[in-house]
Amino acid sequence: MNLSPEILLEMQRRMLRIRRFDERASKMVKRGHIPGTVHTSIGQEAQVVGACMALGDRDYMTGNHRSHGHPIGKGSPLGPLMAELVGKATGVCGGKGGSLHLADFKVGSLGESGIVGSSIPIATGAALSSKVLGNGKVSLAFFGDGAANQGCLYEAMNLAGVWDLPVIFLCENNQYALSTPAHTVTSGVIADRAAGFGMPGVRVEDGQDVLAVYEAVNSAVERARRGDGPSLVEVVTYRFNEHSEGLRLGTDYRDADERSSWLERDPIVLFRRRLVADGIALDDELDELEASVLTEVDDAVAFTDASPYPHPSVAFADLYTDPIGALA
Amino acid sequence: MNLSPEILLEMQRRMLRIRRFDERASKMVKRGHIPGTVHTSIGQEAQVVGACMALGDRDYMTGNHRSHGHPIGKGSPLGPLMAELVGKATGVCGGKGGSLHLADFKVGSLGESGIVGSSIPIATGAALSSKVLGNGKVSLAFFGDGAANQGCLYEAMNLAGVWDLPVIFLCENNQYALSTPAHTVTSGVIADRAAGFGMPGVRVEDGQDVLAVYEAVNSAVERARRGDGPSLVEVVTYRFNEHSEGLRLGTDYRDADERSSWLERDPIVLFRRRLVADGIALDDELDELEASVLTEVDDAVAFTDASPYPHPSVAFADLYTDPIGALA
Amino acid sequence: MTIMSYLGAIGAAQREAMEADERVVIIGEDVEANVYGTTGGAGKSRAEEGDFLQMFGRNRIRNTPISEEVIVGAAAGAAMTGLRPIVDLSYSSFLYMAMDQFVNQVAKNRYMFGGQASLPVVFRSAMFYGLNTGAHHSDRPYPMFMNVPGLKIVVPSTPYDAKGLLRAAVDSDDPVLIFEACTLWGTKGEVPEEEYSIPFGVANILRPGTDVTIVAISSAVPEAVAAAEELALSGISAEVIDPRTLVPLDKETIISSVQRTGRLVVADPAHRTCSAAAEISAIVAEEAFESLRAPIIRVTTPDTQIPFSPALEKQLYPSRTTIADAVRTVVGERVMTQA
Amino acid sequence: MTIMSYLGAIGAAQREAMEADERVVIIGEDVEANVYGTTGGAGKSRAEEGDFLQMFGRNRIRNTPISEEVIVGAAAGAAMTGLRPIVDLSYSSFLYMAMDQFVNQVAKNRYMFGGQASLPVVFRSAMFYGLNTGAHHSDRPYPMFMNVPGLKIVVPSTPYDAKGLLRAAVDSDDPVLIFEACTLWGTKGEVPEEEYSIPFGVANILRPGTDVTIVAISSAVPEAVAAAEELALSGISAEVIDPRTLVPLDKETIISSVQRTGRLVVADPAHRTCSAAAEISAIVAEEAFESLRAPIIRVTTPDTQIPFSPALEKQLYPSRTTIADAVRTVVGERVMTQA
Ligand SMILES: Cc1ncc(C[n+]2csc(CCOP(=O)(O)OP(=O)(O)O)c2C)c(N)n1
Ligand SMILES: Cc1ncc(C[n+]2csc(CCOP(=O)(O)OP(=O)(O)O)c2C)c(N)n1
Ligand SMILES: [Mg+2]
Ligand SMILES: [Mg+2]
Repeated sequence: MNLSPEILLEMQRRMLRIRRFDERASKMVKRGHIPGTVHTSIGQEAQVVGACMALGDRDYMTGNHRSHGHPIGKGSPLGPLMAELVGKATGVCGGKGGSLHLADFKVGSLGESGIVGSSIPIATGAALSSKVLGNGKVSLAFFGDGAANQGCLYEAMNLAGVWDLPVIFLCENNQYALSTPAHTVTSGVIADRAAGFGMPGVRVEDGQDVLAVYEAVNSAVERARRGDGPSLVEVVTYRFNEHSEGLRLGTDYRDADERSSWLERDPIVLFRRRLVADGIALDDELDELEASVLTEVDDAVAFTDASPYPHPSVAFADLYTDPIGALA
Repeated sequence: MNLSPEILLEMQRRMLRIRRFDERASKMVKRGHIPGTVHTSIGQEAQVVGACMALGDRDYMTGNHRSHGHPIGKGSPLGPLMAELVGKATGVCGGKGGSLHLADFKVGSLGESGIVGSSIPIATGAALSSKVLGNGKVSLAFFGDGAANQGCLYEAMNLAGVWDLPVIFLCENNQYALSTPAHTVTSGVIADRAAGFGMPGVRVEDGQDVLAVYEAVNSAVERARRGDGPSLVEVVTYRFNEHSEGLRLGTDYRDADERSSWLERDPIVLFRRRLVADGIALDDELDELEASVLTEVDDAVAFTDASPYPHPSVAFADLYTDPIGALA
Repeated sequence: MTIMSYLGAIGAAQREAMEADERVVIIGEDVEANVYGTTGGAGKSRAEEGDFLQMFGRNRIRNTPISEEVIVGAAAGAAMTGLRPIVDLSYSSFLYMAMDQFVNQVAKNRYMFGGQASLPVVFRSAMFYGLNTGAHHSDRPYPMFMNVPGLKIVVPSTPYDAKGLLRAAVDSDDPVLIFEACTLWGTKGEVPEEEYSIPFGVANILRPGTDVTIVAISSAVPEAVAAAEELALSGISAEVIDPRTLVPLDKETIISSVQRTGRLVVADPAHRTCSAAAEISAIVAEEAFESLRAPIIRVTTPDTQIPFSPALEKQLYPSRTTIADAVRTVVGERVMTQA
Repeated sequence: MTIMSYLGAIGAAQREAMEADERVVIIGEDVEANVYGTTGGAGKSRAEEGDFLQMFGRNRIRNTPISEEVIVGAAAGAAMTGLRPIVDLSYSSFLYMAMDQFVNQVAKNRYMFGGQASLPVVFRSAMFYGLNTGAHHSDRPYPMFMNVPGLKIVVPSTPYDAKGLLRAAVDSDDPVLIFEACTLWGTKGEVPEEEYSIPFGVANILRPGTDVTIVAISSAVPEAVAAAEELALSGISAEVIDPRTLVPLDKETIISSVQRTGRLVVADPAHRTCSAAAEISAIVAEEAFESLRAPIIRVTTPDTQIPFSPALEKQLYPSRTTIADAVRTVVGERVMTQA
């Protein structure tokens, strides 16, 4: 891996954006400024950004319920994302999507899915269209350890395998699906499932290391771009927060020691140390970076606050390209 | 394998029953005596009987669209099966099921499924009930190479894996799904998919050898019975007839040489030779066996012919245990 | 009698059913930790019924992977072979994942096999609409299951009904789908302390009336009652009927009410086209036509998907206002015809 | 004009659409070998339109594994990113396997994402009822899809409609589900040799009439026409309307017909509860009530699953006899009210 300082700093910037954006969103949920709830990527930033930055700007990706980080990682501006969480007209989906349904087609984000596993076939289809049209675009499906038990993943892996589709199946194994520890509901090892479907399966044990993730996903992307077909990449990581903000499951299901040992492996802290140690940036520069990201988040909130809510009639728009009179 | 002569002869008898039953059914379809169509197990008898006889009488199994052989292999009498194919009141399902929906609960046959893959979860559930009730019964799901690409198989394998359910996933790889060669739509090797789901996966390369199949399934059954959980067994075999009787797909999709080389490996002929060579039975005795099976099939047809059609009101029975007045 | 929440009533019914019959098991995602509040357990805050895991053990409390298709199918297979599972599918929007199992196995197996099997299995799920969760969590899909013969469809609207109907579902030898409205989970009401069950196919007349019949479903029931109260102030007497089970449907009660009132409004939170409201309207247009003195008005969710923004969502569901408006329209026509 | 079978008309529309636009691809099981007869190919016997594989190659003719869920989802994803897929799902009974993709992705994505994507994708499937194939292959599930906003639902009943509606579906930027009745595949009729398309939401009046309106769907259309011919002999003049598309539905044509005839019979091969017939009945009971002079009768398949035996199955579907009987009932009532 020989990445330019610019890219390395951009990785840190995007991880910071995700962290600060989600921290702010969490607060806004608790204060009632965001309706419903949000699922944060806090703790998983290395896994998100390592994967997103291995993709090109025009490449596609799909997300799941925990997907603020994905468009941010792919380069989305924060304002329309934050406005979407609040349900404003300027939101990236015009307020119709909300936290569970962010999508930013401008950066290749084809959408989150509140339905666990359900977006994996969509990413596979985007890869099919790249293949048929020969446009060289790669597609990546983000999903969790919980989603890895949905059958559609294996249908997708098989289809992508027989058609050599340029798609990467990226499992964000944060070791829990809601309250359920992955090891109690997963038979075998997720990455090992790739072999039976005729594709490479890689397990990134240190998902808190953004470069380790980048490297693994990058080779999968190169393979896909070459026309050699799909890969499965499993990244082991940890969510620092509760499943969703405001939810109180108690702590029984996650061991306190386990949690604190993972908190010590904060991907942003780790990468900052490395940037300094490797002489990529000075502490001052990184402080400045952090401050500038905070400003971006403040600006996103200000943008949101200044934005109007959509007109009620918007509820009836965008269902069809060609409106049907049937709406009551 | 030390199987008694009685069991070995019973294997041959059941294979013969399947062959003669399906040959007769095929004729009856062509003459219009059986409405719709049937999918025969001709050529796959070793795979069917080897698996069924590795199960105990009280064990469960589920089938697919190609499942006359399964209940026969498990010991069902032929009369009610044949009557069912014709739609008579004495049919095993009272005429409501037909060829695609045979079920004979008396021998543990929980039903065929015309929907490819759809019965796999049912077999898994039967294994769950054995486990919860602690009754020691094992369950086996028959499905084809085509069905091996349905996602529910992998959900079922995973669930069975984490709960150590006593279930065997038995893939009848006859190398085609309708017109589609398995190798064109299967990425990787089916048996190899077991490993990623934490269970043994065995590939029986000679699925025309009833003892080879028996042996493989028998160890899977023993494992399940011991409480050690599920297995995947893939059996390589070949269907001698067209996908369904009366269908004319042409021969393009199956190479003529391929077909004739498989026809030479007729499981019934092979096993007869072996029974004679090993001194289990004399040629005369085997001739007699064949004749007696023909008589059984004749009797089944006579039984069918003598049986009445169900009364039209039967169309409204059996939907609920506790009839709802809502039927028009 | 005791005061219980709707959610608490469900927990109580589950506990009683499990105690009454060892073959009853609970299968579902996150049931061990009681995430949704009906199985006691670790997330104590919402548990009113103790820790099911402790009471019944892992053999009977089956915490699953996220695999709805095999969950539903395995429950069906287990029901065909001696268990009586209660399946917790959490959100109704996840049922589509298992649609093949519902239609092709759960609903058909008993019939196709000529009665050789029965399928005593209950599928619970909650509709989270009205809570700004967006299109993926807000479905109200009971109409599509009503179109599948072989299933029984239950839509309790009060704690009393929730407990009694759930128990009847568990005791039924046929597959039952229960759709709970999440907005009702917190509502409280009187519930008998002893075990009881409510027979299917018996509607509940919440309020008698003479000018118009309002048939209301699920969370539209309290809205209809509120509308009726409001209408009473302007001298309009509305009868409010909750069918409680949509399959079987108590059409006798609905028809005989319309025969008395001559007018029908159906309030149904499902999407309009092919809704339960459509079915009820069609039944009345066929079987009580002679009594009808005004058009049948359906108050439903329009045929759009559910938007996230609080500025967009609330307007979509039947409310006391839209129900009362519909009643005024049909009653107004009476006034016109009488004039 | 030329004479073509319904199946041949579908093949022709597919060929023309593929020739017209390179982004059109065909995805499905056994499409390479043309097992179902609309893609030419190896099974020449049923091909009327040449060998698609030869004409368009493997890049555009995509023979799939048996994996309906990913087939539907991948087609949706491909449609969101530049292709215009036609998906051949063979039997309508297999759609359940992909229900989550239909409801949660295909129908919702454009809406949820605020119009960022459109989904120009067509899903074809055939209903094999009436052919003694038993409960697993005989479904007529269009009503459940009508309850899902975001889908367009098409039910062609003639070769002319099959070709023109399929082409309109391919040219539409929205997802379309086409349900073909297998019993109609073999029927022949006049079809223009040139390319054409039939707009959605425009019903076809097959036969004008003054005493009663019969709205008929899919394979009930020829039965309704036969019933109308028979009724004409006894002096009853029935208007027969085929809506052709159920979403969007041409309710204006239906309502204006009922305004003239005062009577409505709806013939629909789907199961009764929450059927398309229920929806049409409910619309008329709300919007043309003043014109109605008799109850609205639905002639549907009763709420039972489909049995295999020829002694059991045929009786279940709407036929010329049951439709004519229903008409006589509502017309008889006219006679009574007039007396
Ligand atoms: C089909 C479906 N089933 C269940 C749920 C409820 N649910 C939402 S998130 C979640 C856990 C997902 O776990 P995982 O895939 O590991 O993602 P994580 O939350 O850990 O990032 C569950 C069960 C859902 N949204 N969709
Ligand atoms: C869900 C579903 N999709 C498609 C079909 C149509 N179909 C019936 S049998 C068959 C091929 C099945 O192949 P395989 O599983 O290998 O079994 P085989 O016929 O070879 O024994 C297909 C595609 C179906 N019945 N169900
Ligand atoms: Mg997880
Ligand atoms: Mg096969």
